[in-house]
Amino acid sequence: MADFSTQELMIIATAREIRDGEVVFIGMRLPIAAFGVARLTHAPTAVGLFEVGLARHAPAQGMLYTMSDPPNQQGAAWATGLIQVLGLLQAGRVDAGFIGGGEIDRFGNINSSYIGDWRRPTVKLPGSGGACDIATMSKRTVAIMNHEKRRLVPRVDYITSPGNLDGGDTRARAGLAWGGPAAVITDRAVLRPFGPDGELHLASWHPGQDVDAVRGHTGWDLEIMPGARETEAPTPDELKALREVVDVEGFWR
Amino acid sequence: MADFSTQELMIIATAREIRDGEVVFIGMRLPIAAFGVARLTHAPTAVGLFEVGLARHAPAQGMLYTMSDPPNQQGAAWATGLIQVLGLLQAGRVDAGFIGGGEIDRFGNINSSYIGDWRRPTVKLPGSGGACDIATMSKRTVAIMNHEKRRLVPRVDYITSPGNLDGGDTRARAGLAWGGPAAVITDRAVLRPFGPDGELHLASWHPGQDVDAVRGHTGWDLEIMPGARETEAPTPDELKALREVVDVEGFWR
Amino acid sequence: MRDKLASLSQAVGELIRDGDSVVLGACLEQNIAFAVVHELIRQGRRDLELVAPISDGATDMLIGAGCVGAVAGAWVGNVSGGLGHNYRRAVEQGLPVPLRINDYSNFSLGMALFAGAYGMPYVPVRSVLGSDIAVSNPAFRRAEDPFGGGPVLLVPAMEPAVAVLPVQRSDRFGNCHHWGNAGVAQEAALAAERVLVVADEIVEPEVIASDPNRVLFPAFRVSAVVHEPAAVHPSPMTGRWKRDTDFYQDYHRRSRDPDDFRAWLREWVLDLSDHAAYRAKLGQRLEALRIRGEALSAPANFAAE
Amino acid sequence: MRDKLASLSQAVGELIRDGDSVVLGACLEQNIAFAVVHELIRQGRRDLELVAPISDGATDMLIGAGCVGAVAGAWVGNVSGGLGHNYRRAVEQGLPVPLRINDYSNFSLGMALFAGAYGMPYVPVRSVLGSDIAVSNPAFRRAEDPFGGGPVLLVPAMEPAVAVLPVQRSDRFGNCHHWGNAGVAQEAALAAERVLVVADEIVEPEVIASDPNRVLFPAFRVSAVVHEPAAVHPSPMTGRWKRDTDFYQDYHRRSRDPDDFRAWLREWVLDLSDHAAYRAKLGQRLEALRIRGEALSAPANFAAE
Repeated sequence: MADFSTQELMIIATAREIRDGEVVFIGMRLPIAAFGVARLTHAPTAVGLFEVGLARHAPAQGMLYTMSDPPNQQGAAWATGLIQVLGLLQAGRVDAGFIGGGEIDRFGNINSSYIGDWRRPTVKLPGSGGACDIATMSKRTVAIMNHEKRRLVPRVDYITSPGNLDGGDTRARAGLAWGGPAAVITDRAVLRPFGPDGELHLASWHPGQDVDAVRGHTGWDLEIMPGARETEAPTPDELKALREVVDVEGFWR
Repeated sequence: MADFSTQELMIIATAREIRDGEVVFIGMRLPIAAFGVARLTHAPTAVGLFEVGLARHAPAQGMLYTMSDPPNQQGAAWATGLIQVLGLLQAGRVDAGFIGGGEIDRFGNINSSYIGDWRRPTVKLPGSGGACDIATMSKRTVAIMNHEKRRLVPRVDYITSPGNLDGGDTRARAGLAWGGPAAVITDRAVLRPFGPDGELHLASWHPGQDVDAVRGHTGWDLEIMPGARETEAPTPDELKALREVVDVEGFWR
Repeated sequence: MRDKLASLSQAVGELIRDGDSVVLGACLEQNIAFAVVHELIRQGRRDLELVAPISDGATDMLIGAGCVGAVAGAWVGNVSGGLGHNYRRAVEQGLPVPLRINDYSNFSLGMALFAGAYGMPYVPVRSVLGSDIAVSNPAFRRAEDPFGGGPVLLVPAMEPAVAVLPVQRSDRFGNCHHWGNAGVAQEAALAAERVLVVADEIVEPEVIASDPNRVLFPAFRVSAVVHEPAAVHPSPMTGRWKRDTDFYQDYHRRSRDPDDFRAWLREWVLDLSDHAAYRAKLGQRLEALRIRGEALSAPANFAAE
Repeated sequence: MRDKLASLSQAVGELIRDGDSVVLGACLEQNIAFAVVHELIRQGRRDLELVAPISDGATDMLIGAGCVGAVAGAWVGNVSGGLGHNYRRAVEQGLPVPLRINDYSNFSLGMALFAGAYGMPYVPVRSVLGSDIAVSNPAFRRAEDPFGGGPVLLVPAMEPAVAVLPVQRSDRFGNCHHWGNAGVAQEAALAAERVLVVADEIVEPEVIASDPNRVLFPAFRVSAVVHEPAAVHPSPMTGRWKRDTDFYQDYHRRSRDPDDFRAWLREWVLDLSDHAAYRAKLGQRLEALRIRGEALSAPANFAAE
């Protein structure tokens, strides 16, 4: 077995979605670690935004449970309002955003609001937060999900965060001039939109997984992207950045 | 002759337009002195706003040539942006505003933009600044003008700052749900809108003036408001506040 | 200027009435006025409409206590724990009382308050388009940009009855300083009919006047100032209080079952007379959350001469 | 982070091109980047569109030098003197070159930049209704509020090519602090394609990071940082420089006649190689404008522990 945890691999796969110089919404938990790894490796000038009204160059020193925790305030590059930061999204100035959710469908639409009919839901999830804003207005959206059949579904019950909607040009016709899913990073695989419909395809499977296992845990008939292969293992530099700087406590090991 | 200058009388007449507890746009020069007198006499809790992005309780210590001068920054109650301050107007939270201009007409419309046809003006005046915003959105507008026939005209060439437009309900029909002229304070008189048309009438003439003199310097057939009389002379308290605190240098004497 | 200092019970009693819309958690996960939440529960307020982009735990608590009739928000839950159990029970089972939900995203909620703050009847946004938020919240309206830019979503202005805004320091007159991320605090203060400032510290007016740029909203918009240190516990406040994660997790565990929640509510809210009693009950635990280090802002000079 | 320090001539040469729309005087009567104005004149830039709510004297100077093709503004003149003589000559006589005017009020201009900053295609306002500004500026459009609130004026978004923004202090990377009234500086910085920061002082990054709330716009929006003390002379800068009223009045007198203006321009702009030469020419006069007193902001603590 490889000498890294699945979560470490997910963090590093997420980090690779951030390019140098980009402005990204990094949300909470796993993407924060990914932002730290990216800054220390291939993306030293990336900037992280938080919808609470913060921008950071270097990731916070100290554990964050929420975006508003004191370590995220100290040494921030900008402390301001929600509109100032989310407005950058609407102005087309944010390259990528990282979001999660309760369920995702084959067009990358995400539900974090209601399971069942929204008028009489069987489960009430917490809601959008900034996820809908990021999904509609960042240049690329990257979703982080646990790969379970009940979470990767043919069609979500409620679209909190639009992906490619019904595929094809339906996203553009809804008035979303740019953006959409770029990747879905799960604990088993990386999916990416492919083809004219922008349906999520299997782009790579993590070490220890295989195509059948991934397809077996997906709620729709997952197609394989040309050139799909095993997810590239973390490089020594990536693991070093993660373990020696970003996650010295070993939270993600 | 009375023991006060015309400008002192204008300042005190302007101060009387400010009620205690009100939030007012005080602009530059004479109204700033008026705000100071009002705070020291009958309106100790009035708040002054400046469209550059400032609010003040006490008037600035020291001479102001512009609203952005250092004495207006030090000890301000709020230093912020233009939208935050002018937005209060649009939200209906500003009681009164003080403005000037190149010419004013019998419905209180003010021109501070173009003399002649705006497509080929004979004189280009500086423009609105915040005056149009104040005239359209404060609860009451008070204009300060020199009383000359060429300045008090039947109809302005260009409406920079709407008064009662063409009189009657024309202001409301233009979409201005509140506000309009409350007073015009000149070096000869105080005019106020009166009657169903909201035309400016003579409300009081300053000591040393009389009805005929005022009418003779007005560009339209100025009607007399019922109860019109001589402008009330400054009280000892008002003059004391002006001379001993607001205008110790005697700039306005 | 009017002295606006009031006790917590007096201010809550006078400013927040049954049926009011109340902005809570304007700074998202920091500066949540739990002291006001507790007092609303003790005073038995009913049918509130809570307005909050994210109000980590506080909304859930008020819902469980039966104080809430509607929520206009983007995210309701417990950031440390996940789902809000009381929120789920209210929406899924109508317990203890049914709850109306007005769905927003963070940005559309912020812009609704912006419009309210600055007197715009509505604002056009690009967000929410294509989502079911535009379906489940009937307040939104889809339109075409008349300048030819394609579809937009029109978000109507929101003018809440009350904004509850914790700050690090205030004077007795409502001049106050706020720092760290501001969320929608400025827009909420300017949009609301009444503003309740909850100050961690009361200072002399000169302290506030020394830095007018650190003022988010002017004192004439403030209805009352309440002085309660650590009013935000268990949420953090920049430079003052760290987050009490264990407290959130304990609340999450003990709110899973309705009976356990009622026991929790008695222990931490109903059986305590005021916030001083709450602080006393926290005791050393609260002291451990106090930020003791110093990382001070570089001074800015405002001298005129 | 990229080191963005550049000389005045280099930054102006690279960032501001013939025909560009340029925000000048975003803070109204303070923080007007006269150093940049002088350099634009020396470099002979043409057909600029100046965007400014109020730009006390600077707009008039650029117009007189023949650099300007259009003005989008609310007020153009000389606050100390009144009318702008060059502005009048350009509009009334087409001298030295004809000038297009896009009339705004301060608020409608601010909201146009707000819309540009935050990606809204337009914003509805109540101002300007009933005025001839709505007539002479064809960009505005009257509409009905679809929520039933009556007439509104739609102001389309403005996205200038460049915003020129003086600040009290910046680091080499474009992280900077601004205090005093902000006018439309934040909106301009976020709306413009390129941002030129003109810093009165260059400081270490730690100074800026000590107070992220005093940052108006993030460094990633900044294209270049120019270090020129007193770049704003004769306008004031909070805590740094007083206003040079005599200088404004002298300019007003000497710009009344075109020949006198050209002589003034040679003396104060064209015959000087750079802003250091301008400062040297001002000499003791500039020193007398330096604010020497201290009225420091009360510190804010950002410590996490």
